[in-house]
Amino acid sequence: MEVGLNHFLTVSVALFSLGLYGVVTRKNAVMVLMGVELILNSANINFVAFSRFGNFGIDGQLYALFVIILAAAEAAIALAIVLNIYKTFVNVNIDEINNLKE
Amino acid sequence: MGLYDIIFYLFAIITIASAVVVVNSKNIVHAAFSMLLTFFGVSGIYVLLGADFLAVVQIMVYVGGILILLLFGVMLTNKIVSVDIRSGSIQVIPAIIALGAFAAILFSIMTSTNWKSESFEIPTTTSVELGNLLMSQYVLIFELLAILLLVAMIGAASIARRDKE
Amino acid sequence: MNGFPILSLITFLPIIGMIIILFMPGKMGKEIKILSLVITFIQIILAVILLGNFNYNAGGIYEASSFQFLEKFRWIELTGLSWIGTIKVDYFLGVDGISVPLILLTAIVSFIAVISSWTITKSVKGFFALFLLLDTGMMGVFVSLDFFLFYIFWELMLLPMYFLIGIWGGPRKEYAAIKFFIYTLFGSVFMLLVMIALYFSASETLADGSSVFTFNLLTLMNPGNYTADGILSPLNPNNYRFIAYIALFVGFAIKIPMFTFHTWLPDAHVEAPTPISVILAGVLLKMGTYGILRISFPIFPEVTQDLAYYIALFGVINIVYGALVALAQKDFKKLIAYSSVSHMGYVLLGMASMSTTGITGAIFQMFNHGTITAMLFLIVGVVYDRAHTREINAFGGLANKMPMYTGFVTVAFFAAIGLPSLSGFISEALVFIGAFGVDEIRVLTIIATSGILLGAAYMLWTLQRIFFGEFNMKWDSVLHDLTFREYAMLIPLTIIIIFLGIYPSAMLDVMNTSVNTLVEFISRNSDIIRLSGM
Amino acid sequence: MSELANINIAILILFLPLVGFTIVLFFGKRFSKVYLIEVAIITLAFILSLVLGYSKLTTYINQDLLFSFTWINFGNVPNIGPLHIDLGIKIDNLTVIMLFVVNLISMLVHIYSIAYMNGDKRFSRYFAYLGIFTFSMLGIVLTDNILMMYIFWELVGLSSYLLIGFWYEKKSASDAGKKAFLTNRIGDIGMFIVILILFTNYHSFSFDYIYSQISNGVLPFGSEAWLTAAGILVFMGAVGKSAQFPLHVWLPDAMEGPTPVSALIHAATMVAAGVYLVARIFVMLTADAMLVIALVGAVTSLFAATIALTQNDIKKVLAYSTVSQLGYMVMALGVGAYSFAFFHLVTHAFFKACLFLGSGSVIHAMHHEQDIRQMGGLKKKMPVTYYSFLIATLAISGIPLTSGFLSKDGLLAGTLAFGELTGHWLIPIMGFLVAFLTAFYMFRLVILTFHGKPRNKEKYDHTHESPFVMVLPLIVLSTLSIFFWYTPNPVSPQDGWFIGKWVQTPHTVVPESARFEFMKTDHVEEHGETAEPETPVVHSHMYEHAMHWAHYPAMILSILLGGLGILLSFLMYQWKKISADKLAEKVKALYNGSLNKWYVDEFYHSTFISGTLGLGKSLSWFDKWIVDGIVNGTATLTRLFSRISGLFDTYIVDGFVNATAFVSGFIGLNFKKLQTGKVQTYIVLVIFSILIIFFIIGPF
Repeated sequence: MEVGLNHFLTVSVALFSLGLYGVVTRKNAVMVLMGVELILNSANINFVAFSRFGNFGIDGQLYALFVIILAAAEAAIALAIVLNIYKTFVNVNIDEINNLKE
Repeated sequence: MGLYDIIFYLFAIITIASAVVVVNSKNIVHAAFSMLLTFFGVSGIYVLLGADFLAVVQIMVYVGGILILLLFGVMLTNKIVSVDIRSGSIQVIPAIIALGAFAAILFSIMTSTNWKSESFEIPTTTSVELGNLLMSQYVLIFELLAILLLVAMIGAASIARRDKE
Repeated sequence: MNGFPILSLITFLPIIGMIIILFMPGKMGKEIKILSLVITFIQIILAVILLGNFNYNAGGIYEASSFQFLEKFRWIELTGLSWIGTIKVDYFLGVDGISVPLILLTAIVSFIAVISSWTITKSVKGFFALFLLLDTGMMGVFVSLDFFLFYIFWELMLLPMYFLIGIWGGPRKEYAAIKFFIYTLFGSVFMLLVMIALYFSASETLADGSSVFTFNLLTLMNPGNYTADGILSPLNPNNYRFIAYIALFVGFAIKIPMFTFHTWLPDAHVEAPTPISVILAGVLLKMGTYGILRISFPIFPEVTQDLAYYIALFGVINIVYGALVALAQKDFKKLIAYSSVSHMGYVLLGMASMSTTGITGAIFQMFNHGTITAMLFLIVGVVYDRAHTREINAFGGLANKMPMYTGFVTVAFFAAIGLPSLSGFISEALVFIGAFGVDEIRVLTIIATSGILLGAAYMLWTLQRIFFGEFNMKWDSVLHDLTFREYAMLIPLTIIIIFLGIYPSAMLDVMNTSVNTLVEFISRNSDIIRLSGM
Repeated sequence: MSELANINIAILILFLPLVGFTIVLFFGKRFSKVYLIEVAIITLAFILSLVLGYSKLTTYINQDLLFSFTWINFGNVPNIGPLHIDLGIKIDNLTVIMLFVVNLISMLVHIYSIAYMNGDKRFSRYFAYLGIFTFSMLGIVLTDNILMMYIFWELVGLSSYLLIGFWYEKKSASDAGKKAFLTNRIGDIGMFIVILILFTNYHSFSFDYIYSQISNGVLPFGSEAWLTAAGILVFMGAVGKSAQFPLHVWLPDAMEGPTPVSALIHAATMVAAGVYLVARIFVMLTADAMLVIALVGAVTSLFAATIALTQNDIKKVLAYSTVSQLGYMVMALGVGAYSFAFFHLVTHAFFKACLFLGSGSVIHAMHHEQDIRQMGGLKKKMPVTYYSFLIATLAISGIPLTSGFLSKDGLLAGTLAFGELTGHWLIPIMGFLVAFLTAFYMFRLVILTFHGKPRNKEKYDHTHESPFVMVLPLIVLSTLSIFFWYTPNPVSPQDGWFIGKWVQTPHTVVPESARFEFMKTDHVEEHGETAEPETPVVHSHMYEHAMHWAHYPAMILSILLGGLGILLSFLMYQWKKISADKLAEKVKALYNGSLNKWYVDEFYHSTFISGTLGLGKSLSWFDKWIVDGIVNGTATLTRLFSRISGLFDTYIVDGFVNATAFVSGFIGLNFKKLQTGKVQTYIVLVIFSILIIFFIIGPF
């Protein structure tokens, strides 16, 4: 079987699920961020793959580029928040930070 | 099975395997480093898809920027002195069930959909084309993103800044 | 007034105010208050302009052409969503005789509530921003003719309410706020379900001949628009319509609040700050009954007819039960809260009669309850501000210490009792007249008349315990008669109550044509549905 | 004067007191003399009612003047057609007489109050209340429909509430006001239900329209039973307002109000409104309804008279006597003696107002001492009060040459005829017994108050005759208690203008089958050839005969019984031939019963009032612990689930635990547990929800 669109999408699916799994299960906030990065990467693969196999021109790559930029911004802000959380609660285990409750 | 296919499978395995390590590793530093591999894998896949410029950006930004940032995060929020930079997991079973089913559904949708996939010539380089687009059709978004990055930088600095008292 | 979007203006004006307030520094407390006052006052002016240009002879209810001040354009349009098809949501506003009185009420009560909020000192900016958001939500519910839009406004009003009770409330504010929120959300879930089910049951034919699903209430009212296999189609020989009706009714009944769903009300009222109690009793409760009239009745006319007896039954339970429980209360505010439960029972009873007199009485009762109960809560607020207690037995003999205050209290109490020449009497009498004319609920109506007596009993007893007898010297230093601000809140309401008691036609004429249309529409359409279905 | 002018005058009379009320209420505090405006306005209203009365009773004596307008218009109502609610006024002979009575007494009470209430801290407020009372009372009198009647009925209740509780610092006063309002409301519910019945059937509130429909055979819900029920229910309103048994309890307590108020509201006008109401609906009363009314009236009058025998508070005696006399009037309406009932209403209004104002004069002089055991010998000190009081007492006792004799005699003759015709002899027996008791206790009052020696020397020494403004009304009212105002012949009221010309029994409209035998249209045979059977007949010839027969026996019997009562009273209290104390000792049980008003209040308190309060308390408990308990229980239960899941989390295998937690979280979705505060749990839930949606409505 020749490698085609579905193969790339499969990688993307796997990466997305793993990323979400990381977001859901990890206790450490930094780890959760890593999960998010994985999800973003999976999305990027989709963009590029469709740009390659669909008749959409090169715009898909451009969007992937934008996503990368946003990911950088997001990582910066998120880490700043994590640092703040650390300052307040002395740990970054989000399952213990449940002030949202009541 | 041509060379192209072999290279694809190689990169795919690297990407997924390292991602599995990322989400399961107890040691955060290990996770961060295996993420490096993931990013490389993805970058390779980009190359296979003919997105050369993107592949380079991927490595530069992710590996050079984001990953370093994450590592700093790890170090700043864990006591470096104790070697035990470990982190546990919660609700593993439901997550596995949920995401397994989820992945299965995504996969089945993917396979059952009749994509109008057409293969095109792999362009030799995309940089020129991307550059043109960025400066014409997407110039507004480009500028906005620049501002966004600036704002994010200032914002991150202001949030993370220590209070005077 | 052609083309001038007065309804959008009256609805979104508070949001504009909110945005301005958010940009103002928190220190400018006084300016924020004045801005809110101006905004709500402009709202009153707009409402009066609306009333002035309102055509009393247009029925509304089911045909877009006889609605007034219509505003309609496509708001959300998503095409090609595989199995869902096309989602189209209209931004569809319009008023008829049923909504105009309530718009007027909302404008007036909001204005009064802003005056009453003058004493707020804790985080003024946040309070008024949320307050104005709440105002938009309330107004939106009364002007929207699209179910989706209606639902959005309905939910929009929930959030600020939660914070207004939860932050500015009394000692048990968190409990009360959560209870209010969960309860109402519980009801909204049912409403959402029915809304979606309705969406997939009826379709609208466009100009180009294609048909799309719709949230348009007027389209949903016409049995001809339902597709044969729609879940809630009248042609469908199952009783899903029945279930949907009950689910929708529960959603509305919680807001009214109907007996068994009413326990959030006393808690919310007791904990909420005075202006919020005023809004809660003055406007929010009306949204439940308005929803029933606007949505449940015309869309499910045949189920309404089948269940009218039970609606009346719950109405009567509300009347009698609320009054009896009020009789046993020791907390002034809780007593008023239960009297609200009792008075909203009249609205239910009037609607259940499905006669012109009954429904007219019900709508008029909504308006009157809005003004009278608002006044009662303001009255509680006045004494609570000074003495910081609401224990009825802690007072006594205030009549000599605060004579003007006592005068207003007497007017408000007698209006609540239903004394002729004050507005409450007209609406209660019309409700009774309407309900008595229906054979099935005649006995219930006779039982409900005991509410007249019980209402007088708890009100007069309270009047006596607080205002008559010996003055408790403990309060000598804190209690003083009304201030200018308090006059400004109480006098307009008093004037409205007396004016509408003597000349009720001022309000009744507004709703008359619409009510007749509604009554006629229900009986005609339920026949059509009964013939077509089953 | 044209009809329109008459109607305009009537409207002016109605609204003048309201204007007075408004002016005094708003300016009373600032200008202390504002009350004079109110007095002037009432005087003007009185003069106008004289003018109107003259015009009506001469020019329009057999014609009713009507005026109405649409108050609420419902437009073209589905299934019914055009529907509107009209209000209006109707001026007939009854109306103008009542206008005269109300305005006269109101004016006198206003004048009297200037001195009596002098120095009260809410002096002008008092006059404002009198104004609104007069307004509401005039509304009742003028209305042509039952809705407006009800509206003013309630307003009268309000002003009564305000005036009884005028001295609200006293708990007993505010209690009494509340009691009066609530007791009246019980009766009003009955009246309100009738409003509902009538409007449902006739879509109109107008008396005339409804009566014409009934006489055309359109009965409420098509049955005579409903017509009877309607009659009895309207009468419930009268039972409340006119303090008939079993709702009489409020009136004696209402004596907590200022005495002029008692004279105006609780003796002469408002309490008579109940009688006026029954007179208004008289034509639609069926035989059964009339019998009920007659019995209630008779029982009330006897019951109240027995209580009045032993009371020691001067106002309480008068209050029970009022209840008793109102019972008389109601009884008279029940037995069909319509014109005499109304006649008695008018005469009673004058002499009872005189009695109350006289007692007020005494109380004023004695510095608010109301106990007759502290009085005595006041005759010398207060001669004008004494003689006017005496004339009124003679009138109420039914002694010849007084107005009371005329009305009471006719009324008793009516009961006698009724007994003769229907066999209900109990009613006349009770009626005559009351005549005896009335004479006895009224003279007991006079003797204890004015005759003999002063029993409280200290207070006696300070008493003096009341000022002129208080004495003047007494003189006017006592003059009005003498026969020549009503008839030139002191033994036969039928020869006079009041009964002879002004007040005629109206034609009943109920179907023949629901009437008393004596009210049926006479058959042709009885009339002879010249009779016109189509003409509606008020009473058959049978009744005329019986009435004629009863006239002299009733007169002689009532004079005898009245004289006997007076004699007994003198024997016991003036000449002390019979010791009252010893008699009381002998029939101790009866004496205590009477003294304690037969324990009706206590009975009500221990049953209805505490029953309702108890029900309220238990429902409140139910509300707090059961209804709300279920709500909170659900929340607690979900929290419990989460707590349990938390325990599992700690002690049992990791994965299994998480599944359980997830399940409990899913249950908690409905209520409360959703707020674990863990974002990650939410995400898992979201994913599961998406999955479920996929499985339910997805393409699979």
